[in-house]
Amino acid sequence: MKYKAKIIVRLKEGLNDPEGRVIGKALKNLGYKIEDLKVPKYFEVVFESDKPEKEVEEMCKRLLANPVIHTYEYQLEPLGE
Amino acid sequence: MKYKAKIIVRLKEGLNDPEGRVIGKALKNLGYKIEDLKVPKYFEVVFESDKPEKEVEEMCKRLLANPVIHTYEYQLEPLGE
Amino acid sequence: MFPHEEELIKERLGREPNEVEKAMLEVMWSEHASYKSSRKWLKLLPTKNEHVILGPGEDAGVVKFDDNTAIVVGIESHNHPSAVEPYGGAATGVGGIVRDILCMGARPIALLDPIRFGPLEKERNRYLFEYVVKGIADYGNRIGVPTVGGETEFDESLDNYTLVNVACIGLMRPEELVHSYVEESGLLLVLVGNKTGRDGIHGVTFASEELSENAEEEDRSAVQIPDPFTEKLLIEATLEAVHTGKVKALKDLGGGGLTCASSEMAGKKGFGAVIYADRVPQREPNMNPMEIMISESQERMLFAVRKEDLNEITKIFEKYDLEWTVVGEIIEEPRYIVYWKGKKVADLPIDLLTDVPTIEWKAKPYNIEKDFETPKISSQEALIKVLSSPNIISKAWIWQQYDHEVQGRTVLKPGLDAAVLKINDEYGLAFVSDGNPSHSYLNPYHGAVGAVAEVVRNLASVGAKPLALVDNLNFASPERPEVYWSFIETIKGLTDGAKAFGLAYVSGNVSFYNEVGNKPIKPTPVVAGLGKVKLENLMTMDFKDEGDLIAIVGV
Amino acid sequence: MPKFAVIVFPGTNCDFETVEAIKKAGGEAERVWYKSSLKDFDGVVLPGGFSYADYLRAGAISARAEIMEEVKALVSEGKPVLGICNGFQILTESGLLPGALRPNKVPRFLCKWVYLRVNDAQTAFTQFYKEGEVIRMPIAHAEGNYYTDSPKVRIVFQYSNEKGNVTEDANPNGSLLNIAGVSNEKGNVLGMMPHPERASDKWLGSEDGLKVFKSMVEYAKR
Ligand SMILES: Nc1ncnc2c1ncn2[C@@H]1O[C@H](COP(=O)(O)OP(=O)(O)O)[C@@H](O)[C@H]1O
Repeated sequence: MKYKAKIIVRLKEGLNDPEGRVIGKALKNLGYKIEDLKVPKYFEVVFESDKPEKEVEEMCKRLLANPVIHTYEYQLEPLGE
Repeated sequence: MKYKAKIIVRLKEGLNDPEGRVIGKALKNLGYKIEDLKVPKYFEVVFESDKPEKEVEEMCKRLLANPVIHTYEYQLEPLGE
Repeated sequence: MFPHEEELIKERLGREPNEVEKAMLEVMWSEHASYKSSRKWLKLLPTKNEHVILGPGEDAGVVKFDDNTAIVVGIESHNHPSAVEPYGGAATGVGGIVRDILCMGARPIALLDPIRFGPLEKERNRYLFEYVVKGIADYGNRIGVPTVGGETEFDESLDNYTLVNVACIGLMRPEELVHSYVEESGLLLVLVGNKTGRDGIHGVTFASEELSENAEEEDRSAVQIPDPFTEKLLIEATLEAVHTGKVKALKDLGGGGLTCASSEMAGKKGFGAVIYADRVPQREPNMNPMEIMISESQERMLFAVRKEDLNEITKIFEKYDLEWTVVGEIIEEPRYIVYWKGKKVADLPIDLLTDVPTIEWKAKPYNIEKDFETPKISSQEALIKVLSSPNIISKAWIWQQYDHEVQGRTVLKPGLDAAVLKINDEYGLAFVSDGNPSHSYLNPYHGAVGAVAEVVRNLASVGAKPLALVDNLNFASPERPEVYWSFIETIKGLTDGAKAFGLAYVSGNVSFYNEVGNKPIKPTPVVAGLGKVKLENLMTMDFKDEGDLIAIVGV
Repeated sequence: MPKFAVIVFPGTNCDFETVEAIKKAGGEAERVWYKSSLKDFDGVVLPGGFSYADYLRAGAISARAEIMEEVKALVSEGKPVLGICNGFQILTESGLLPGALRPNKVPRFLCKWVYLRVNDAQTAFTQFYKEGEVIRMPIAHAEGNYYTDSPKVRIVFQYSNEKGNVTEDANPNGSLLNIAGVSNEKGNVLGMMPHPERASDKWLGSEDGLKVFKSMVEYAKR
């Protein structure tokens, strides 16, 4: 079966986020009232698998997220054959 | 009112996407049957506004996306005062 | 293409070109590929002396450094793409000039980036500035070629626009020089690197229904996503292939794509080529032969090799995980033939593509020089004004984003009169660029002489003896008589300036049609120079000791 | 003479000058493409650059390459393994060193010369330095902001001012405790963001970095 996984990788709470800060500041400079801006990493993966849950978990653990600094979450949807 | 916008910025179809290609290949090398991998940009913005739709649109057009190479979409949810 | 050129093509061909042929001719007869408005004047430039191994005419020039060392040098502009999409435009500009150096068989060792913008007070100009710098940084850094200097200028006349020039030098042994043309038939044409997409296929060249369904596509085709990852692999694989001695000709795919690279490679010494367009690896579905032949997708190179060497060479590409395909062959007959799925879709005499007649536009002098009244402000005020001008302040914000030390050669780093790279234990190479469009605007001849003189002074300031020059001519539409006149005057100035110092131009670039909202840019010649310096004699501009005397020399 | 493998991943770009520096320090060195084997080497250097163009996270993809299994084996045999810049990022991503390297506090690439204080002169790479010695070399990175919650890390180099004071002002990238380089507990794996190979030639501005390689060569002789 084919699946599409939408994976979001976030910085752990408490770690500072220079990228989010800079983009937030740039938007503030353009006049918007930004209270918070985050730039999590986002992946859309289409893959073929018999055990999609297990494999997405693995992909996150083994490559897409770094457990020292990241948490992750995902949604999985079947795409059919 | 306060709002949270979740913004996804994608490369237009057909453009070269070395980043998605390289990460997809890295997952393939780890043994997964990847058919496609994309790395859209993803922003979570909390902001204060009277005309949230209009302002998110503007933020995308003015800074977060480059209309020449990107498309964007977003969800907006009210967070209360 | 102009109507009289279409007529001429019909005459020379004896029939109407078909759609594919027409697209290829449009590209090859464009100003960008043919230099039709400038070629005649460029011939005035001095291009030979004892330092020159190879002058203008191929992808880059070659200069003798010592018996065992040659320096390859070139310069390119990427103005229009950078004004549309500064990040991708500037980055792919770096990619293009680096491949020009590479395809002579040299390892690219340094870049300079003369860049120009409108005033920083405006949001759009700040955006262009920030992303041009980021594009150059991200690309140069990722391919491991240090950006060691440049120029940055802000001027009212460039509001909403940008001039992005990039110069590159490479290092090689003189005997490893690879030419961009073939000298025998039967060679296989091997396309290496990225897949081909619809990049760079301009809406203006075609009836729009042939090109795309919607207008956004046309914008999109003007920009490309930089892929420094593939470029770095191309650098290493190409150099390894060149070291085998079995690469018979080499060209990068830039403007004009496969058509330009293969027809010039074949036609220069009177050979022809057959291209099987359907074999070209495609990134997008449903591409047609016309799109494939003129696509300007980045990070691609074309190799000519003998059949018996194909295996050895392509093994190198595979080592680096680069995709390669034999897309055609060099033939004896001087024709350019394209097949698509077994069907002949183009068949032209090759010189119809490569031999484009020049155009001479009307030139009309202008004179805007007038007496200048010294502003009535105190010298203190004047000093502060000058020192705080964005044109004068330190450019460290820029060059700190560039890895200017990679490869371990940068002896004199950005921020000084010229950069110096260590070539061997005894000698270094000085590299600098200069241009002064405001001067050129007032008096194009003197502006050009001044640019040459400034390059020479900057080289001398670090202790180097000038070796050679390259020039990049950024101008508005040559169809404007004043612009064309300023262009001709500029060439005369560059010529006289170089001759005064006994120097030659080994390569260059012309970029016309730089206009902002229908207003011509100032004439902007940029000159880059190379010099040789004994490391022991290096000089820097800082004062060395208390009590030393200060003198001004000159008029 | 001990022989070092300088591993070249797709996008590595400081491999040639790193080989030169090792040779200058009295060792033998060879560029080794990441698809080959590390048999017959007495130590490994992971040089700087942009392996896989820094896509995903700097060093992340290289850290999962097969050759890293061989590197791990060498580490457990006690052989010296040095990661410079991107090499440091690969070492943390592969778990050979604790912690992670995050985007600089000002999230841009930054190339400039810095001072370092040698905090630990007992590792395989610092035995020719003195503790507290101040040295000078360039950094060139976008993701050098070191973070760890592990106590099992030896701080080897810290960003400092010219006098060796570890101050906030001297911190170019936001690293925890101004950390510029760390080693494992055993001292045979060192990761550092600054480039010692760019400070190994008098013409390039400093020879302070050469002792990293000399120490490593000496250590490998044992
Ligand atoms: N875009 C740039 N990239 C790299 N270095 C730059 C850039 N712009 C200026 N520089 C460097 O800044 C220094 C001063 O430049 P410039 O003001 O043009 O010098 P001068 O006025 O002395 O000719 C030079 O060392 C130059 O190489």
